Amino acid sequence: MKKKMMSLLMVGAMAVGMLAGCGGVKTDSEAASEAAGGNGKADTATEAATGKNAYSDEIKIGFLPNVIGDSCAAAWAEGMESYLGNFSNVTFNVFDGKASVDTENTIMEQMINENYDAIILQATDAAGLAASTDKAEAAGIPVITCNLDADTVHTGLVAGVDTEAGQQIAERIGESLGGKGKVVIISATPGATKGENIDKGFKEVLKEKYPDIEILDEQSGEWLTENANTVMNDFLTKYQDIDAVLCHNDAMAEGAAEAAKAANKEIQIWGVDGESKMLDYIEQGLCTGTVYTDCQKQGAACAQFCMYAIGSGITAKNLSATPVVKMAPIVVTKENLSEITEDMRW
Amino acid sequence: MDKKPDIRKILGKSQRIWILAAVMLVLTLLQPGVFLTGANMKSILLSISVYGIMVCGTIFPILLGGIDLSVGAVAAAAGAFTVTWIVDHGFTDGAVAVGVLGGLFLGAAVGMVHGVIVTQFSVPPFLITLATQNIVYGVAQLLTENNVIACMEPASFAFLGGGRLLGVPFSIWIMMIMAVISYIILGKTVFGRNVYAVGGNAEACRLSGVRSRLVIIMSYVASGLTAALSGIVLASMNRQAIAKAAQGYDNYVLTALVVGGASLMGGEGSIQGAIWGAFLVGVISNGLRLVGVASDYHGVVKCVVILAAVALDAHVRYKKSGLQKTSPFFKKKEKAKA
Amino acid sequence: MPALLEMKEIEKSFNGSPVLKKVNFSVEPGEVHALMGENGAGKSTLIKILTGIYPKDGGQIYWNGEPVSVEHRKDAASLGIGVIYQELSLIPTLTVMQNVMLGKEQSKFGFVNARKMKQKVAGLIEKYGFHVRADEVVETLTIAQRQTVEILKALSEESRLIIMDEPTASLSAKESDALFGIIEQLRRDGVSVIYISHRLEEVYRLSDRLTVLRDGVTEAVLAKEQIIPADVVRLMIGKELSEATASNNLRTSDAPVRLKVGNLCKKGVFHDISFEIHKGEIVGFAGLVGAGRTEVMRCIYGADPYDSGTVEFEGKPLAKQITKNIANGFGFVPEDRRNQGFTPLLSIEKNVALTNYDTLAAGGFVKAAAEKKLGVEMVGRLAIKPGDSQIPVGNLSGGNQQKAVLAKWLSRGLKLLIIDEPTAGIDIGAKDEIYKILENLAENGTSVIMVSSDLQELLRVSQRIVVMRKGEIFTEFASGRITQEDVLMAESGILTSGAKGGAPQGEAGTVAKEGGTNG
Amino acid sequence: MRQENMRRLISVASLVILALVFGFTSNGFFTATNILSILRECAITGIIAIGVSFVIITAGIDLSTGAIVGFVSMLCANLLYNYALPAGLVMFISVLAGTVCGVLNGFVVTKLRVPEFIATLSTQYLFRSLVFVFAIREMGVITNKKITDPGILIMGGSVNGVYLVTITFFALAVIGQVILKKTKLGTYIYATGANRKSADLSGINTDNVRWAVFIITGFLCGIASIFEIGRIGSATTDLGTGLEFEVIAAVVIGGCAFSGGRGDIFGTAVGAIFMAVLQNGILKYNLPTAAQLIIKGVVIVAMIVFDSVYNQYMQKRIHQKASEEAQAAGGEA
Repeated sequence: MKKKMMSLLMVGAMAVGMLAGCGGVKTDSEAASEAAGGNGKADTATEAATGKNAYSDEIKIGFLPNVIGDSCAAAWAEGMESYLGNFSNVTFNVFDGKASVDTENTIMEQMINENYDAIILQATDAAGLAASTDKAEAAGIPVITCNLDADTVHTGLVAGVDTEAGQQIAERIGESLGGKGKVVIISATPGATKGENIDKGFKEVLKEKYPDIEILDEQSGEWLTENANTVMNDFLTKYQDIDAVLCHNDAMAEGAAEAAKAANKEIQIWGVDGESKMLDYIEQGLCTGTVYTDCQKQGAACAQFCMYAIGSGITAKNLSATPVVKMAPIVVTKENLSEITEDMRW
Repeated sequence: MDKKPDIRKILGKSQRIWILAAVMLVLTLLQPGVFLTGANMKSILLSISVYGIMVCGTIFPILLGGIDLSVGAVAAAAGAFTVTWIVDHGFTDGAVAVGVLGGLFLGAAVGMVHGVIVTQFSVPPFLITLATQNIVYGVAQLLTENNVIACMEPASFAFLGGGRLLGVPFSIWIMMIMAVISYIILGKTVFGRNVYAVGGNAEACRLSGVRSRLVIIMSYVASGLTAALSGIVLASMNRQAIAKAAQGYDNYVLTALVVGGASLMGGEGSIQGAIWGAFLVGVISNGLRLVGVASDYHGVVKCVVILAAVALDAHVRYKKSGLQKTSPFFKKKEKAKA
Repeated sequence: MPALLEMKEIEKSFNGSPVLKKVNFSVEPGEVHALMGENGAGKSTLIKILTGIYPKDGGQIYWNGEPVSVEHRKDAASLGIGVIYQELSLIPTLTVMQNVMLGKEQSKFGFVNARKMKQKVAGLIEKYGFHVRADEVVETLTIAQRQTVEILKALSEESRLIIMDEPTASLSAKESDALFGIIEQLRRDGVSVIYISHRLEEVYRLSDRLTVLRDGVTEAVLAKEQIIPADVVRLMIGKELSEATASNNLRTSDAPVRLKVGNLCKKGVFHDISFEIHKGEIVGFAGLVGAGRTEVMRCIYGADPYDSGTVEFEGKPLAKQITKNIANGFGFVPEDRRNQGFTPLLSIEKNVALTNYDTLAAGGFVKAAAEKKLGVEMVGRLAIKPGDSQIPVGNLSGGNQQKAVLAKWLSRGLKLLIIDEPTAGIDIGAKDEIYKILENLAENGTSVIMVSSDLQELLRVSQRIVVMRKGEIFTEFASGRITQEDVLMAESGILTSGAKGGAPQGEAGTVAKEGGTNG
Repeated sequence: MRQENMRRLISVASLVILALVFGFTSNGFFTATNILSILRECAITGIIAIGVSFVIITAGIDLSTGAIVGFVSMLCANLLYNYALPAGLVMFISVLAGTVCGVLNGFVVTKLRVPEFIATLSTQYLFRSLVFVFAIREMGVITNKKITDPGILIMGGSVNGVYLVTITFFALAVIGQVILKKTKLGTYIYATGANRKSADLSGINTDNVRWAVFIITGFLCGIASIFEIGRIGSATTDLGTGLEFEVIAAVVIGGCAFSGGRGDIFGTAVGAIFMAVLQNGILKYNLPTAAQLIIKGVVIVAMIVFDSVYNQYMQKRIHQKASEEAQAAGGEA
């Protein structure tokens, strides 16, 4: 009985398999490029070639962050709005990626269908959004990735500092500890690109320049303050002397700081991002430092990149590799905290 | 009455104690002088305190054979409300008081809505609370405008989640207090008695003059309240409000309850059991970190233990009261009876 | 030509106590054979043995003269024995056709051949002129139609013998007539029917032969012409028993009226129900299954709504709210004990306490000591076994469960106790105890309404007996000594000399015509 | 009209209304590409929903579907990336793996007698944790890798704009409907859900039926996973998180009652499309995300409440009809 049903369904699946086999099947990007070039939507194609008038033509730009609700996304959006707000002809929409590859792909597809003129994307997963990025580019829509890029050639990446951040922090810790000491890492959710990059950078430098600094342990705080707090507590119970902590983002650094404070231990605590709350923590001496990125600037940069691409009509077609704009990695500690003025804080 | 059953009562179902004991023994052996220390126990309790607080209220719908999956969302919204209020009203203690009360009220209101919908339309609670998640998280987003709202002061607020009393984090105290309260409500009040009774046989209760609907509605209110409280504690702990806070906590709570031996068919389960459940999960995660298992394998171990607990429970229940084939969750609607 | 079915010297006993003592029973092809007997006479046991639900301890079953063994339901079915259960066993969301063919679909590679099956079912419907369509969904059918579907189910298995257990219990007069038509059909078609019923007039009208069981023995087998209701009743009860179990002198108490019900109506369920209950009296409500007794009581208690009529309690119109009524001193022991009576997981103590928190609690807090004390007290007072108030009620025996349910109410100062089928599924010993409980409740001034299908119990306990029939009060026995016969006859719409009060003048010893009841 | 058809009509009507609302109040809704991509979005949920409808019709529930998809996808990605197995084989394995997960669910439910909810909740943890076991690693660190095998990527493709996943969805939906309406298993599924006891009495092995529906669900999750990878060209650790809820919502909106015995695949398909349309339409308004969430929630709540109110109403009406007919037949009363 059951088996019969199975076989039945099998047949169904097979039928589709056949369909797939007998040609005519195109992957997204193929289909998209076909649509963009030649049949039907010649106009968009030609526009894509010559670009639009950045001041007069109707322009639609969409921003799709990994997840809405955290300070980075907010700051980016703010930056973009503040720049694009000057263009009366530009409409700008923010979406929520819900930290889900599926959701981001869905929204990407929809923006493509609605002929957005440019998409700013923070890819939840580099590999997972490569396909829809290709599709967009193929359809003549420039994709500018913000912080987390897609694993394919696209119009531009405004890179957040992750690998560099890791390296910088390693340097600082190395110096301050005089090349000798014990470090723990509170890492991102397993599999998160940003976290991996920070880790890479950090570990490289330690390995090359400070071999005597020992990484005691590494546990995930899943980006969350409260979890980092828990993890830190466990580290403190397990290891008598910890000299420094690397957290893959500020939120976790804050959590770790609370834990350290509660156990009143003097430990260097480093985060990445530089959100205003973290800066307060540094000011109060709860955290040692962070690698500050001016997210509003970064957002603005993305927006500018978009307008440039739209104006020039450049898409991945015209590129062999993704052009990258790097944000300056500013290491912030108590000393240079003042350099980050109010209007730079987010 | 001899004392034995009472001890059992306090510890929850015996087989659960053995699991916990075994796990703790193993960890003590693996990490001598590290695991079994006051400090570590404290940090375990701290790590479960937030959803521990939730459990204290969410157990009520569970005992009724219902469920509340919106607790995470409610926590986020309540936290958001409290923090935004405090921020907007100049970080005064007064603002804290109002904000906290407001947050709790918000939670209670959501619970009320659930209760009413469940009783009026006999909708599976599972579904309705699932659907309202969207709405409540939406509210949280509205409140926080999708940004992180830091709230470092005043001390009174920071104390809720960060403070210490007699060297013990205050959030643990709150959890304990809530646990005691709901233990008292469940064990010592008429309402508690009614909850168990209605969960066991609603019709019999109706015919015995129990206001079943009221009991149900109040239970969801309780769930909403504790969810809100835990949300506020979380916000204070993290010194911030954030729209996506407490995501997936409904899952933690459910785990705690299931591991803690709540039957999900209603009528069976105890707050002690639930707290033990939460504690067990806490112990395991803590142990895994102490032993230094890589984060990405934690899930496997945890789930094995959870499965063990669930299986044991199912087995015990089966032996005790014969087959319980029907789905626990969705009370069959009245069929036009022949 | 051998009998279609012959059951010889069937024996069965449950834990020692014999239920069937060498019972003989036979059914000829194409006859409608009525099987009658008091509750507990052994009818259902006999049928369960015949359909392979119970194994028999002794005796032999012959089918068309051949000795056969019926171990499983399947065996019965394969022989061609179909059963129409009292609680219909259909799948509400499936069509008539699907229900009829359920479990025996005609199919190829798992694909059902709907056309063929539909033909078959439609054919059957055609043949017997049933009023259903093969593609109707069962849940949209009336009870009567559902019953015909059950019959179809049996017929579709080429049953030669169909067992009907109280088939007209929940049917209206017309619907019953329709059913009788069907039974005629079956008979003409050579299908035999075992017709189990308390309704004398039906039996009188339908059956070719009649077997009367009493206390597990075949009391008599009557041919059509011998079937005279009065005799049948006498046979069912037995002369000496009938005397032995005759009621005490029935009387209408002169105590003040406590409950006054006037023209209570509920569409399609009961109508024009009027009666009075006095302080400290026990009034029995007799009637056959489906007479509407339970429904009336639930409405009075406030568990269900009613359409029109008045209910006065001690002169004041009664609230339709259970909680208020309980506050007024009502108590209610429902018919369906397991599903409505108690909370199985909770201890006796807590079940008892459930109705008593007005006294057992202060400011919403339970006085645990008092609660425990009450539990222990009630366990002692009602001699609930095992004598531990901490045991979950679900783990008790039927009798003790019923006591636990009673305890809920006895622990309160009751003014009126409505108790529905007080001793259903309870052993003799426990029965007596429960009767005693009811009696001294009454002595202490509580009015008791006892709905029961157990005549002995009615006669033994009641001071008055109201007989309901087809949603109406048919008659009331309020004086003199009456016997089970009188009640049994009345239940079937026959009035004997025993009947007093405003009862309609049906001609004694004959069948009252349909609807000849007081309207 | 039969209640079933009535219910169908209603769910279709609500879908049409929703579509019209979006069509008229937002632009670019009724374009070929948009419709096609809606049909694409609903497909994966829909495919799984077919199985879950079976489960829910038997009065059960399956909370593990999302986790199964996550696990199976990760398994396939791993096989493709690390072992470069041929796509065909991988597809087969993924279907097989999914089926095995289903078998496990069924076993826990029918043999270990763990109630569906707890059982599938637990197996959800299991499958979810297996994702991390099978995750692709570089130097011990989980790294999601791009899958480049054209054989699997083609599964995310389209034929003249119609996506394979859509085609499969409809094909499977048809098959599912056929199973439900035209086969023994189908009838038994309804019987099991509507009245397990009498189904048992009629000689149906309801445990096997319940096991079967879980297996079918697992099988369909396997198929869904293929298209997941095909589309996104990789597998992430959190793939399929929360999918089970979307699926259940679709099934219920499609008219399957939790009490069992009610609903069909037609309705479920409509439900799945409804969810996709809702999602798609809401995004068109350029509303703040908060508003989007709230609207989505409100609509779903409304649908659910309506559904149960409707069912109760039908029950009452049937009851009345019955008793009235009885009355009418009763004549004199």
